[in-house]
Amino acid sequence: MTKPRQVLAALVMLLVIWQLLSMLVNRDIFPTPLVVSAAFVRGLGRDLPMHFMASFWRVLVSTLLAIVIASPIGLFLGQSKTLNQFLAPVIYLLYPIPKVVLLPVVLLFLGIGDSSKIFIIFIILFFQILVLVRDQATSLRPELIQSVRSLGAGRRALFRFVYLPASIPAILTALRQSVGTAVAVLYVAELFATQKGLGYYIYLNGSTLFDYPTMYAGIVAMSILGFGLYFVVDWLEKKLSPWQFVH
Amino acid sequence: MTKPRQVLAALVMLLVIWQLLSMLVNRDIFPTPLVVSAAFVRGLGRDLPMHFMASFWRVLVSTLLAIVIASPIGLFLGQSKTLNQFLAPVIYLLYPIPKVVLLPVVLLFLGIGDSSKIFIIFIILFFQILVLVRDQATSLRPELIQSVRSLGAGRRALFRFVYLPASIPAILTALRQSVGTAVAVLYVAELFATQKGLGYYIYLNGSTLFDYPTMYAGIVAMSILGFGLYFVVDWLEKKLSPWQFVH
Amino acid sequence: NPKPKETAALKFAVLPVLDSLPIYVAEQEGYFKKHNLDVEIIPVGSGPERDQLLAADQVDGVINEVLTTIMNNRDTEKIQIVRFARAATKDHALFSILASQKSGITTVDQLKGVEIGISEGTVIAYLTDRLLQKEGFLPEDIVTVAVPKIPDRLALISNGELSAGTMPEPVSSLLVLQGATVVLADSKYPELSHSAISFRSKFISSNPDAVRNFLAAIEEAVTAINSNPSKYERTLLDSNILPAVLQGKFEVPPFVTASVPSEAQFQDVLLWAQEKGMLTTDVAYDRCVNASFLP
Amino acid sequence: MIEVQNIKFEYPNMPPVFDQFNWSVDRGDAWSIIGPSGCGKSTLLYLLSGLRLPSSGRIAIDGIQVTHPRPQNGLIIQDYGLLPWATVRKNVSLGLDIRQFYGPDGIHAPIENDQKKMSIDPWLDRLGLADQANKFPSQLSGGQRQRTAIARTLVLNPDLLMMDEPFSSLDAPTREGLQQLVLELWREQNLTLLTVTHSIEEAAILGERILLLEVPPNRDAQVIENPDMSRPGYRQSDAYLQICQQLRERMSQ
Amino acid sequence: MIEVQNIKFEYPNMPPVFDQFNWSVDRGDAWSIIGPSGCGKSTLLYLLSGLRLPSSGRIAIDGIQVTHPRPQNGLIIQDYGLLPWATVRKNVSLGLDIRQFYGPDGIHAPIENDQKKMSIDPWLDRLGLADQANKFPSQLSGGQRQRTAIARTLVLNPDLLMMDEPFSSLDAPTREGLQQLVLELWREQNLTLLTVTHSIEEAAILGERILLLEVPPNRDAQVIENPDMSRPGYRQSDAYLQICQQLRERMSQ
Ligand SMILES: Nc1ncnc2c1ncn2[C@@H]1O[C@H](COP(=O)(O)OP(=O)(O)OP(=O)(O)O)[C@@H](O)[C@H]1O
Ligand SMILES: Nc1ncnc2c1ncn2[C@@H]1O[C@H](COP(=O)(O)OP(=O)(O)OP(=O)(O)O)[C@@H](O)[C@H]1O
Ligand SMILES: [Mg+2]
Ligand SMILES: [Mg+2]
Repeated sequence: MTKPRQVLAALVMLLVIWQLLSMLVNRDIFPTPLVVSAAFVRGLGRDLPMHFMASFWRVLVSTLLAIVIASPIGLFLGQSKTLNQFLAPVIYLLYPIPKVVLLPVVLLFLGIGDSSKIFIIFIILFFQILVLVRDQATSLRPELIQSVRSLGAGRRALFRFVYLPASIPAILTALRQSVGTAVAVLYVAELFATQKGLGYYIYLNGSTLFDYPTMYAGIVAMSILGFGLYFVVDWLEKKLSPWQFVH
Repeated sequence: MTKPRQVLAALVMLLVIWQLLSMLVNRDIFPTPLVVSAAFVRGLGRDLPMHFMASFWRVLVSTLLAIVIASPIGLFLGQSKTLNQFLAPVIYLLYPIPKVVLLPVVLLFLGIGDSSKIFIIFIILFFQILVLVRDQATSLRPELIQSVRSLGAGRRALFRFVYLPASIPAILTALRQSVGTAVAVLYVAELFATQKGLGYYIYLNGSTLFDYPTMYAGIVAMSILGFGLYFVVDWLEKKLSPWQFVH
Repeated sequence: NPKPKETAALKFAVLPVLDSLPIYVAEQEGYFKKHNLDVEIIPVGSGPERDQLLAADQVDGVINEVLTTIMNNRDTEKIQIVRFARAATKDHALFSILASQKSGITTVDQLKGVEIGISEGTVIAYLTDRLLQKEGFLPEDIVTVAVPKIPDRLALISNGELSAGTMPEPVSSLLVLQGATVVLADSKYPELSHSAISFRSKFISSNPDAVRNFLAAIEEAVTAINSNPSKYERTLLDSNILPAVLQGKFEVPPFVTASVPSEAQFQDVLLWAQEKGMLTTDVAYDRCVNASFLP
Repeated sequence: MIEVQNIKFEYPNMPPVFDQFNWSVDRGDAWSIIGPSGCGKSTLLYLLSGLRLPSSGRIAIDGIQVTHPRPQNGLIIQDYGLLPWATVRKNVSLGLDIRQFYGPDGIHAPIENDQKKMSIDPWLDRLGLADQANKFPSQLSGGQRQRTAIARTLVLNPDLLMMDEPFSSLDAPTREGLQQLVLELWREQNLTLLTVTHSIEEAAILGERILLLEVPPNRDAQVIENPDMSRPGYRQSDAYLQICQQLRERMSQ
Repeated sequence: MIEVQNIKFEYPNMPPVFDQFNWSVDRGDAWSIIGPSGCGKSTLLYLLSGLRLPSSGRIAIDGIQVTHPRPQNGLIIQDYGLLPWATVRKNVSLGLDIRQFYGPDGIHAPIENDQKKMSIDPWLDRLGLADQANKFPSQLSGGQRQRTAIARTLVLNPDLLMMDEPFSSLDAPTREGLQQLVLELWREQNLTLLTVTHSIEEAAILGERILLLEVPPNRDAQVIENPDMSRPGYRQSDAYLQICQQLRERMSQ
């Protein structure tokens, strides 16, 4: 849906606003796009691509895991009133807990490798997706359900032929949200026991080395990472719900 | 929708799982519910209510702000294809940026008071809500729009009479997500220049005083805060979209 | 009674560490007021937040170390150290390298090639390197893993996921209570370990008297603490610095009297940062340390 | 009143539905539009209302080219387009609410709430919806939905009424009553009336002229004149039976 | 085949639609159901299909109490219930897909894809949908949607066919063709047929017996016998005109 022309226009606008803001602020904690570009290009020639790939991998795995696990549960809850009445309070009690606080406990189970980082991102996305997909499935038009039930569909078939396809738009929205959140959350998930990843890169350059242009180069890389993934989602949308584009 | 009986059942289930897990882990960083309850009751008699209220206020203000600002923008984008084509890339570029990294810039503008904390929570929620409401508004059934246009509705009236009411379920979902996220984000937003709030309380007890039962009491308070707000959202849903409950 | 001079207001960021005690004591005992200062104490969770506040000019003074001062000043002068905050002594350590109970490590030599949890690019990393080098370790003997958050490191060590880690007081005391062993502490090489009181250069040049008065008040506080350490354990508890489990088991250490890091100490930190590639240029001692405000 | 000149219209990637199609309607005319399923009847109404635009050619109403919906139109679409979140009463008052919302704009005067109630309630009664006024569309029977859509349009006092199979879900007596009502409005208020229908009888009763569409593309407007339609006792007349017969034959070709 | 015994049914907070209602249908019967809009015709079909349950009383088909949809039923609901995300072809094959999905369960044999295509394509042709097979419901005309819903049900070879105003959006020739088709299926396959309709003529043509419902609550089943319906040439017979006349009178009361 988004075309190169528009992306360019948006980019130019953002850069102009950024330039103006940083001129207004006029401090090294908020460098101008020009300075950051230089740092970005420098970073590209060094370790930035490696950090980018490390983060890309973590975001990819955790987002996929979260979608694959949370969407069906959300669908089930949306489909079954009794199940939802029982599990909604559980979700509502667990969602507000800041998951990073539980990091020490996660570390006990998963160790300090990639899996604990992926788990932290996963669990943050999990609730977000769950609530969205569930709410969407709850509000399905009852005629649809009844007409398909009248064709002999039981619970499983309803799930497969109605709830699942009806929720694809919601799942795609959840995916879009997740991509954004997952990348943003890297900044807390990549702080421990790793020397790879954009979260680490930003933290290192911002909080330890006070090298703000390089830190912003890392932020730009995050932006690009998220942005690229959005395109994948937009492409998926075209593939998975063509009926939304025919009016 | 959720009834006291179910809440109780959910609570008991959660407590049992927690008890089992903490027996399995068997370490002071993951105390049992009993120990935490004691700390919670102790906290109630001391400063916990004050921290709770401070956080409650921040969450409330930032969530309301985010809903009130992001929903209409999301609706507009969902309604106008050209606007969306131009702004979608902007959103996609900004969403993945970890907002906490920009804290120093925010501080320059808003100082170290409550407003900068509220702003950080706000901006994290903003994108989440924006994407959800926009996607929802995009997928509105075209017959509806056309039938209302045929009654003489222009852009403004369509917004008021179709897009807005049609998006209320999405806005409520966004609200549910936001409540969860906002509370969880307290943990990063209440770490600086404050001695009030559950985020601070948890950090202090977990990272400085190593008083884990009290830290978990703070987590429980967050849970309760989020949970209470969910009930408000459920109640709002009944008020605002009664038509969803009549089948 | 001479008419009091105009009061100067300043904001000072404190970390929840022992080094902040003199600030709290000066406040509590009225030393700031006595020196015509209106000090607003701004609590921050950790170093990065402190530096964010500093970068946004939201605080005037902080407790930090030589290393962050150097890094902050690498291009232009932004902050200056005006006094030690704390320094290690033969009897009192600031930081220790601890080994997890499960690791079975008790001697320094056993640390060779073992992963040590640190916070990368900070004074903790510096000390870990330098302490071990003094013990004869070669660079390749020293293996570290970055776990910047103290509670995470604590959990990993007490659980045995990490065999060793470098921790500040009073966390190391806490770990010892849980069965960990202190393998090496900076009390053995006290010249390496210190923290500092720093002010923004702009603040210094516009309010030199305030800085001077501040240090005078701190000096009084340090004297008070050193003459009656146990009296101020209460202050540590009240200002949420000392974990309750350590109550009664923790000895308030003596605080360093008016002085600043020496040029040699400074150069060693700078050299280390350059070795680590954190910095390629030289940063002058004068840019970072200013002894002219000491009482 | 309506001028359709050389229009062409096609849905994306489909053969055209109309191609060089010409047609015109005078003010006060009553037309029926009839034709096999999928021939383009609904599409024609959408084009006339400005909800779809022809890819070439020109449609003008009262000499003004149609580019967006004209407020004096009344359109009842085939699947009603009721707002699922609004009660029957709210759905019926929607058009008035929209006008009120725009405020005094030179065209529409602001509508008082009393006035609104005054204009809505009689329509609810007339269409037998008074008991359903507080139900949501999902709680209505098919015919009740259809009547809500009719009420919503009639309450606006349109001068051009376009109805897409408006009575298809109604029982015979109700249907006849509503046909009567529409004819009365047409006679009394100089309404221009376009009715899309599948019922040959209905086409004969509601159309002074009958437009016959065919399997697309539609090029020429085929018109059947039915001048007797407005005479009293038409339903029982021979003319009626003849027109029905003629329509039946032309449609089965 | 169908036994309705003393059922009571009401929507929440509404007066009952059925109250102590009794009715029975024999295997192979053809019934029309007619009555004013909102009288409970659609509700009755929902009850018979097990999509809604009576609050008291008992509905049994083949002696088995109805608690959920029976796979051999075919139901065409009034607003079609087509899946918006599936093409016409996918919508038509939905029932077969559902059976295939369940796999060999003792009742349904798994369906090969060839076999599926073989059973779907003729129906698409027969209902004039072959050209629309790859469109989504939102791209269809009203009548094409209706025909898709009909095809979806007929492809399953039901033994009890319940249709809720199945031809309301179809033009006269198509409608007559489909009525003919349904009657053929009824005759050849010993189908039990229940047709809800608003058209008095259709009720006469498709119903050997006609159930007349009235403004709720419905207590007694009013049945009009129409034994001549299955005779050849019925459409032109006097019996037909008489039944129509009789129905018209009873409905206008
Ligand atoms: N979900 C619902 N909730 C409340 N009332 C309902 C609901 N569905 C239908 N009704 C009411 O029940 C009555 C019977 O509805 P039903 O749909 O069975 O009528 P019908 O005979 O099919 O009418 P029509 O010919 O107009 O389709 C109507 O008055 C309707 O308003
Ligand atoms: N959105 C769309 N995209 C593509 N094709 C469409 C779309 N809407 C309608 N069509 C096609 O255009 C043709 C005319 O449709 P239209 O709805 O005008 O028919 P109609 O005469 O109203 O038929 P009916 O009597 O069945 O309602 C049909 O073949 C239909 O399939
Ligand atoms: Mg049509
Ligand atoms: Mg009905």
